[in-house]
Amino acid sequence: MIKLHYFARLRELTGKGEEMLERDEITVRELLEWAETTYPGFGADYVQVAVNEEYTLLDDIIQSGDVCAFIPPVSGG
Amino acid sequence: MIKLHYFARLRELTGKGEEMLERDEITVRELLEWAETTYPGFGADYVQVAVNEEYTLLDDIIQSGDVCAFIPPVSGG
Amino acid sequence: MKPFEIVEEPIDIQKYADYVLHPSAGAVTIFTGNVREWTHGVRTLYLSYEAYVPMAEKKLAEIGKEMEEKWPGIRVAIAHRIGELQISDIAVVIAVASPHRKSAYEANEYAIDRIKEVVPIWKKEIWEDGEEWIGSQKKYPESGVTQQ
Amino acid sequence: MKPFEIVEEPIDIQKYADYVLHPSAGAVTIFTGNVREWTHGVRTLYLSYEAYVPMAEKKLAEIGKEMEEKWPGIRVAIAHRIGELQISDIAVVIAVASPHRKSAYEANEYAIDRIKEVVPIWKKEIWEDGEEWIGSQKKYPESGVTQQ
Repeated sequence: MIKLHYFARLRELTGKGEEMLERDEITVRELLEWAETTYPGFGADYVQVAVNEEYTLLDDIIQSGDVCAFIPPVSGG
Repeated sequence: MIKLHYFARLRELTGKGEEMLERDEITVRELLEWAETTYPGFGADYVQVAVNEEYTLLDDIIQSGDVCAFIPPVSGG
Repeated sequence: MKPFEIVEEPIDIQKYADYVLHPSAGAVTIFTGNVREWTHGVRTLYLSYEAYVPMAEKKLAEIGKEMEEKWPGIRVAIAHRIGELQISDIAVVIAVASPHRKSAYEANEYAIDRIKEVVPIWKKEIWEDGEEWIGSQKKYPESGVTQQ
Repeated sequence: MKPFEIVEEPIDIQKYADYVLHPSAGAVTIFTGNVREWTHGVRTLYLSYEAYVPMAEKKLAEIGKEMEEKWPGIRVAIAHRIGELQISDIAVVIAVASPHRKSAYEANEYAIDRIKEVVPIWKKEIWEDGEEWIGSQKKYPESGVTQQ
């Protein structure tokens, strides 16, 4: 089980702030592909994934128990 | 009559904050020479003169009624 | 207060100025980012900020650490507000105290640049005729350390 | 308060931040110069500032005008305190509000540089074993506009 967080535009697009994904292991690239398929218009090319509050690269592996957040382009300040 | 103001090191050196100088007209250069002669250690080479709250050049002419201030190197901030 | 925090209440700059001040500090710089009414001729009614709070606070603290390494002797505090903000409200405050002024300015400007790059906070602009989440689109980095 | 003033009481930064803020301001920078305990290994007990008050206020206002010409759209306030100041007390505050942050930082730093050049204010450092009026000695300019 992997926990997923959605923020800002993605929270509105998916209609949820978080959900659980039933996987034991998945790469960041695969997770983004899954999100793009599941939520058309996700715009995965411009979304980063944070795992346990750290930015990741596309080939990084996410494991059951990890907390993931989809990070659309930030705009604080 | 020309009014003279002394500040900081010069106020302590001259022992006064201000005084009147009995002149009708004097250049800035002459005023600084007068100050150096009157108050040994004045350090006129490093003192500017403001006339009516504006910085002046050495050849500027000061007239009776003007308010002069000797401005040692500033150190605000 | 925490020196690196996401808050929901109005930001009191004095609190952060007091926190960073120390006897070796000869200069303090405070930056606030405020809600501006007009941007490129479009009138903003208000803004709404959202954050991934724990990660945002962690990233703010990391930025503070980067700063203290780059400019030894400085002390830093950063807060970002989330929720609905009205015109002129403070969205972010950065306070830096330093022995000398040059580093106080440089470190402060570095902080706001970094916040806009890496801290998971999002701004939605609400206008009279619409609204939009703001954020410049950047492709996912293929390799190397992300967003350094 | 006056936007460009010499004061004898403690400086409240919030007052100057509030003064400069306007609906087009997206960024506010506040700089404070504070009394530092240690300078080049020498311990300062306290400072004493003196000013030629009317000229100092006039020069501060001139600096503000220079800034508003160089960085259109900004709003500025500057105050300098005189008298005896203890460690960590604020000697000078510069507040700048601007549509964009770059000019808020640049204008603010310009202000403190100019203050140190042209405003008739003097600082005396008082140490355990002595005291001295501070100020780098510069020869009287022979020609041209003074201290531009």
